[in-house]
Amino acid sequence: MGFAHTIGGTRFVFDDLRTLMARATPFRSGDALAGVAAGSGAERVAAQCALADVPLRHFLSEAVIPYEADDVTRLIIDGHDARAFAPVSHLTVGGFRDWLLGKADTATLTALAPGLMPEMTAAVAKIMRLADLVAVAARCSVVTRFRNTLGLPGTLSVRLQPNDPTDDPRGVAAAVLDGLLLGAGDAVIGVNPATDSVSNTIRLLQLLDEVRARYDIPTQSCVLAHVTTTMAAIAAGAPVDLVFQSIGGTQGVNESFGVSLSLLAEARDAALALRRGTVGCNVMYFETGQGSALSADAHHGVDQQTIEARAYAVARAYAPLLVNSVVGFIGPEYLADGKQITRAGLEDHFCGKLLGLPMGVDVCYTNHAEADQDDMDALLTLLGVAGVTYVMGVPGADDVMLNYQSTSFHDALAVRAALGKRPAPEFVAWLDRVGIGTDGVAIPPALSPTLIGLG
Amino acid sequence: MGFAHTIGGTRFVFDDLRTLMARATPFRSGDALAGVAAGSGAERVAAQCALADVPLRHFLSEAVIPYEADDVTRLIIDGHDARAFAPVSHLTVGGFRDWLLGKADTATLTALAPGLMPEMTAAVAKIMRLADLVAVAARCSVVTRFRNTLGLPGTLSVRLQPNDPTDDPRGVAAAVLDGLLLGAGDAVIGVNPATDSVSNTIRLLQLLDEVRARYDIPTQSCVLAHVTTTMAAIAAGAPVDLVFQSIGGTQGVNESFGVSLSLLAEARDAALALRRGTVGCNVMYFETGQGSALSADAHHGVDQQTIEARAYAVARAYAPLLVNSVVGFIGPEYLADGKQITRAGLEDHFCGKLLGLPMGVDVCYTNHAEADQDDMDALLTLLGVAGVTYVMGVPGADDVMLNYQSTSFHDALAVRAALGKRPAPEFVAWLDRVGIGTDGVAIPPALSPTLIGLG
Amino acid sequence: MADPPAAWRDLRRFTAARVALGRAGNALPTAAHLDFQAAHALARDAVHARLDTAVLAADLGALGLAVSTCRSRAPDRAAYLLRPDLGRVADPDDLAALPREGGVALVIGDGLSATAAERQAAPLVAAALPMLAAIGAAPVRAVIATMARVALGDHIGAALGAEVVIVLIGERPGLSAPDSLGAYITFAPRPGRTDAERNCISNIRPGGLGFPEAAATLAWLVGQMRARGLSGVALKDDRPAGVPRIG
Amino acid sequence: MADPPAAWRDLRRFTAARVALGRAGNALPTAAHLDFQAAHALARDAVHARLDTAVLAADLGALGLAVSTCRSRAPDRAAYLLRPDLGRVADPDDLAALPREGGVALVIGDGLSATAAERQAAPLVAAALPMLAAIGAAPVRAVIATMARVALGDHIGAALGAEVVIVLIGERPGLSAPDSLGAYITFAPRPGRTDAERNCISNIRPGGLGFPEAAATLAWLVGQMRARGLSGVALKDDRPAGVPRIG
Ligand code: B12
Ligand code: B12
Repeated sequence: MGFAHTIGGTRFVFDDLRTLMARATPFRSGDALAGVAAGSGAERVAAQCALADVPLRHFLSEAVIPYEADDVTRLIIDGHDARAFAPVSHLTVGGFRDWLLGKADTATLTALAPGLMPEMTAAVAKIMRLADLVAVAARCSVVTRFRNTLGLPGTLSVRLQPNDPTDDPRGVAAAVLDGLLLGAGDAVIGVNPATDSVSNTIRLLQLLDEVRARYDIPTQSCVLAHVTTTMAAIAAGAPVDLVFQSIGGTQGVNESFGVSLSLLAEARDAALALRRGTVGCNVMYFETGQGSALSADAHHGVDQQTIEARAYAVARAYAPLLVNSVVGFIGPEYLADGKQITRAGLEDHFCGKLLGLPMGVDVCYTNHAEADQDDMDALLTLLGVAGVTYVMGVPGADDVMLNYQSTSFHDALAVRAALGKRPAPEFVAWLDRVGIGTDGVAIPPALSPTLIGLG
Repeated sequence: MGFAHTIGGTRFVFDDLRTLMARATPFRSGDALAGVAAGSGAERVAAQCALADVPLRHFLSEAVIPYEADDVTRLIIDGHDARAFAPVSHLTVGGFRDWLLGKADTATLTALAPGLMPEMTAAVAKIMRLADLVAVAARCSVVTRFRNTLGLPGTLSVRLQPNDPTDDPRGVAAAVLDGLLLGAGDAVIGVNPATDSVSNTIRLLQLLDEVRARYDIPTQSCVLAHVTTTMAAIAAGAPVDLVFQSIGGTQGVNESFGVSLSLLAEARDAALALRRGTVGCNVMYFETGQGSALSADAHHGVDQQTIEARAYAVARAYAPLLVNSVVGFIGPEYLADGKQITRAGLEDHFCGKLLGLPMGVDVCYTNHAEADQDDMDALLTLLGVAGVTYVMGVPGADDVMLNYQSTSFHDALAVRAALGKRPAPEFVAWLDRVGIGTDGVAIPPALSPTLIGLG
Repeated sequence: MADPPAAWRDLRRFTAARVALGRAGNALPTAAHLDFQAAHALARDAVHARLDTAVLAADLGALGLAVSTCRSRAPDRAAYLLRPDLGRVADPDDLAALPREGGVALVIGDGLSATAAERQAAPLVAAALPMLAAIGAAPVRAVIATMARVALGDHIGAALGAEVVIVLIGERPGLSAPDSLGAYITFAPRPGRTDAERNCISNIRPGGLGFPEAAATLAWLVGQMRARGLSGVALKDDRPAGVPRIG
Repeated sequence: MADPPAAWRDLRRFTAARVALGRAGNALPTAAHLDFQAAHALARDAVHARLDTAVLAADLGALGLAVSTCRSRAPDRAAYLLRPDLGRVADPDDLAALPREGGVALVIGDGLSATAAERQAAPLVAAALPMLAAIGAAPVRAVIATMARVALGDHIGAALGAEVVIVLIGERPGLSAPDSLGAYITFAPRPGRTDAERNCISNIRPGGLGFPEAAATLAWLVGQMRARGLSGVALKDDRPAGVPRIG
């Protein structure tokens, strides 16, 4: 079936839901690269108008990628909770927007999450303004637990990201200490290993676990190696808190990442069996980002925002502790500038939260994109108001291994101060206990560098 | 004397303070148009580094526009309060940034304002990120009064802007009522007259005064005619609450607007003599905006952000109730896109607040600029966090007379809700009294349209 | 969802402004939001529309006016938008071709809305010509100016040796009115005049200021300028009001 | 203003990361902020730098390698950045000119940092050649690829009829390291290989992973690929660790 709408005297026709969704998306370079973007502003608005009239129920019968061809589509359709969907089953996409902005409170949204397909959230996001994306996301509440409690109202957590270009343990440890002293690290202390070898991964896992233990920090650690490497580390008895993996919204992109749905389930089981969580057992950490499916030539003509939302359907199947859209990370071929990164970041956060995920956003950009620190300040503030679960904390905002700019420990302090947000409660108690104030520049004795081998 | 700095092996030299300031400004189209922008990113950073090393005291001895040539320069220098300046007189521009972000609390900043020259605030703004501009502005407090109290902590006020393309009284009245029902109008109910004739101005003044009186609203009204027209209206006995005028940061741009410093003083005296304020006597309303001096060919090679800050020195000489940067209003020749508008809006708000002014911002764009509602949502949210005194409220964000898009009554409600802000206290009491809730869509009897002739 | 009650919706009778939109929480309801987006897409097109000078020349010729054209120095629409300095200066050849015939000069410029010039200029001129003729101030020629800013009229007026220049120019397009015309009138035009030395009549279009009213104000202003030898802020429209008050 | 105490500043000894910056309230102190801005301006230039193929060809020739060049289909730097699809496909003429000589193929691409290819490729190859020769896997030719993405190596490797392709390519420039090199190694290269079918060694540069270590890993991976007939996620570097633990 097709869709159509007339704007300014011109009638625009859209062959199928996939096309309609793509044409309705606010402009971004990746959709132009994929050849699926609207050809003009008028066509885009026409698509948005037609999309607003599509009943939510229609998404149950027309998949953007065929059921037979894609295991993510199967996961979405087979896992759909019709009962949870009932309260909105009579609405169109446009009516759903009004309902979300109007009546829906936190309890309603929490109950709704399992009833939503990712494509429904992507569709409604396309007809929302930034302020709408912020307002609705701010009402969502998603709480997860491992060694502390993340996502409580009034909190904003930070992943401490102490990367080092050679995985030098002392370099990593120095960056960890720097971050802790600036109040970061409650979401996770997570290192991207420069070298994805099993022994190197185990070495970093042991380092992080030792630092955490020496300082007695109520948080979790993670080495963001490939899931298969982490599984090998678990098998070798390494102290794995969280299993990390990059995922995407189609079977093809996941294959290009070297993962499958069953592999992820296996990894989760292995991590759960370690029983390392103290206050809860959310053991998975996923990263996603608009553009990865196109980059892997596995997008099926679907726009990148819709595929990104589908990645969240993958994530939610594994009850993750953390999910993170690395929004400006991949590069300008997918999100060209600050404006596109800002919109995508808020869309991703909104869709993830609606689907019931503990969404963080890597507020970031690369040096080949048209963006700068001002853009990051704006996006971070907007996400703060939208109630983002966590953001990254990188020393001085400069990741010396991944070669991009993310938010700094300072940025996180600034947004917390501006919006009156606090870290996770267990972490707040720890900061108080060890004597890290909110405006200090001293090292309290309990955090002596020598304790972690930095003499 | 000159300034210099080396970046990446290249030494950049800047002949004078005016040039240094211009090269240090983040890129915007107006400075390129004026031929004063930095030629490369490296030159810009070099200028910022050199500027950071300039002692604040230097601004007392080197004017960007000669004292002899310009009455705004004379106003600034003759009016400088050396005692108030003392706490920062030992600092460089860079040190001043650190001081502002670090030690300075609200009381300190209030005491400092008369000691600051506008060029000092412009200089420090140039080396600040958006988050810095927000954080410092949020600590400033400027309270003004006429028929209510504006600028108290936790408040965000709205100018109700009920423009009509023919100044049709019923069109204006309908828009006023629409705005009041959506909680707008505490800053001022202010109409831009389509026709700048004395009789038309008087007619509109009478209309607004009648509406205010019939509904018993604790607010002020204004017709934004040329100051000379308003003076004629006062002479004719019209009910003038506030005197409006567009102003700029050089003698030349003010001349192009048909005003002088003495004319403004005369107008203020005339308005004060009417004694219409009930809780205070701030009777002036000024609008400014980056680019107007260049548009009038009266910029003297000074960058537009610095000239804009100088306009605030003009404003503060008249103890205004409201000052408003119409940041995206003039057009893309001065601020080309959402990014430039966003930065300029936050710079203007920051400089105005530091100089002790009740700053509002017209968060807006024209259809010839590269901007859209998403950009406005971002800027409005940032300004809300920065503690903006007030913003515009235009029906559906579309000004049908001035032909541009500003913030809507809805936008103001959304940002107040997102950040927990309220209108001026007297106005809150009135909203409660007449029965306008925060989420209603009904007309309470006390606001019956028939009361103001809309039968 | 939350539609306003009838009494609120009735406000729409009095204004073209976007009143009584209802609410979805604190946001615009979807229909109103998309309506706005559509208007924005169309208004952005209007900015880039080019003036059909042939049609306009025919319309003006039919009113008995000689017609000349004059380009500014802005080479294209993109440059026009970002370089107002170029839009204010005339192409030297076009300027040289204008006869030094004195009197009241009439310039019709595309400005920011060619559509406005196409739709409103000829009817306004038709309404104004007899009124101007009545005070002996009728222009004999219309100069169609492209890529024009208001101040281009100063150059054209000076070249024509005019006593007064009337510039009718497309105002920037709004969401609801992509075709609104402005009139800027300047006594003794010459390069370097400031805006404080002009008078302005704006929002001329059906749905805005009507042609008869605009024409009457125009003729009154031209008459006053010639009588008093000045224009701008010192010249106030102090005719008594015609429109009744409400209440 | 708020400088960190000596013990905190000492952390800088252990890392090139921007630690111990002090604070101005919650912001970076001015000096640190401007330092960052300067690095950003320079890194943005690095993205646009063009590869000096002549110098690189001479360096590689001096190592005894035959040298060919191969352009991708991206016409210029701007297109390269926004069109990775073009950067992944080879110019047909350049491709046709490559000899089908088999063995291990070596491709050196500008990628996102021509500076990285210029500075790190030759020293890395110099360190790796003897190690590769020791396992009978030394390439005889280097193909210098411009406007290249990683997957361009699949086309080049296939054209050469190679068993394994080693792509050395400029990683996107960071603020602190504008010249970091990545090595992507793929068994049985052919168009359509996914990234899951490659192995990667990254951050190769002085201050990052050293040339001897990178060369050793490279040779080990190539050897394993030839022995096991595969590359990618199924091939894990499970050699025991060499670097000592802290604590
Ligand atoms: C950009 C990037 C990505 C992007 C790639 C998409 C894109 N279009 O660019 C995304 C976010 C999708 C990504 C994903 C992953 N990446 Co990555 N990525 C990078 C990064 C930051 C820059 C790469 C670059 O500049 N390439 C140069 C340009 C010119 O190449 P390109 O052709 O434009 O892009 C291709 C390569 O970047 C390649 N690629 C990217 N990452 C990886 C990882 C592996 C193992 C391989 C074989 C290829 C590969 O994919 C792109 C498309 O073909 C590097 C860090 C660095 N300093 O280099 C890490 C890096 C290469 N990635 C790394 C890893 C581990 C991964 C993941 C395996 C993480 C995970 N656990 O799932 C996944 C899966 C990769 C895969 N098999 O497809 C590691 C590799 C470690 C190692 N020595 O093996 C690095 C070094 C970072 C790190 N230490 O964590 N990555
Ligand atoms: C943009 C604008 C401005 C800008 C002009 C700068 C710029 N570079 O564009 C700024 C913000 C500086 C401005 C200031 C003022 N403006 Co104004 N402005 C407009 C607006 C919104 C659009 C004009 C337009 O599209 N012009 C067409 C393009 C093609 O012309 P341009 O050559 O690019 O731009 C020139 C004109 O816009 C002119 N101009 C702009 N405003 C005015 C006002 C007057 C009285 C004159 C003579 C000229 C003038 O200045 C520009 C540079 O030469 C109109 C509203 C409308 N619907 O038209 C109001 C409008 C023209 N302005 C108006 C007024 C009252 C003023 C002020 C006098 C307000 C005040 N009290 O100080 C000042 C001073 C103007 C002056 N004497 O210099 C009124 C005029 C009413 C009337 N009938 O006389 C209008 C109709 C809006 C309104 N109702 O309030 N304005």
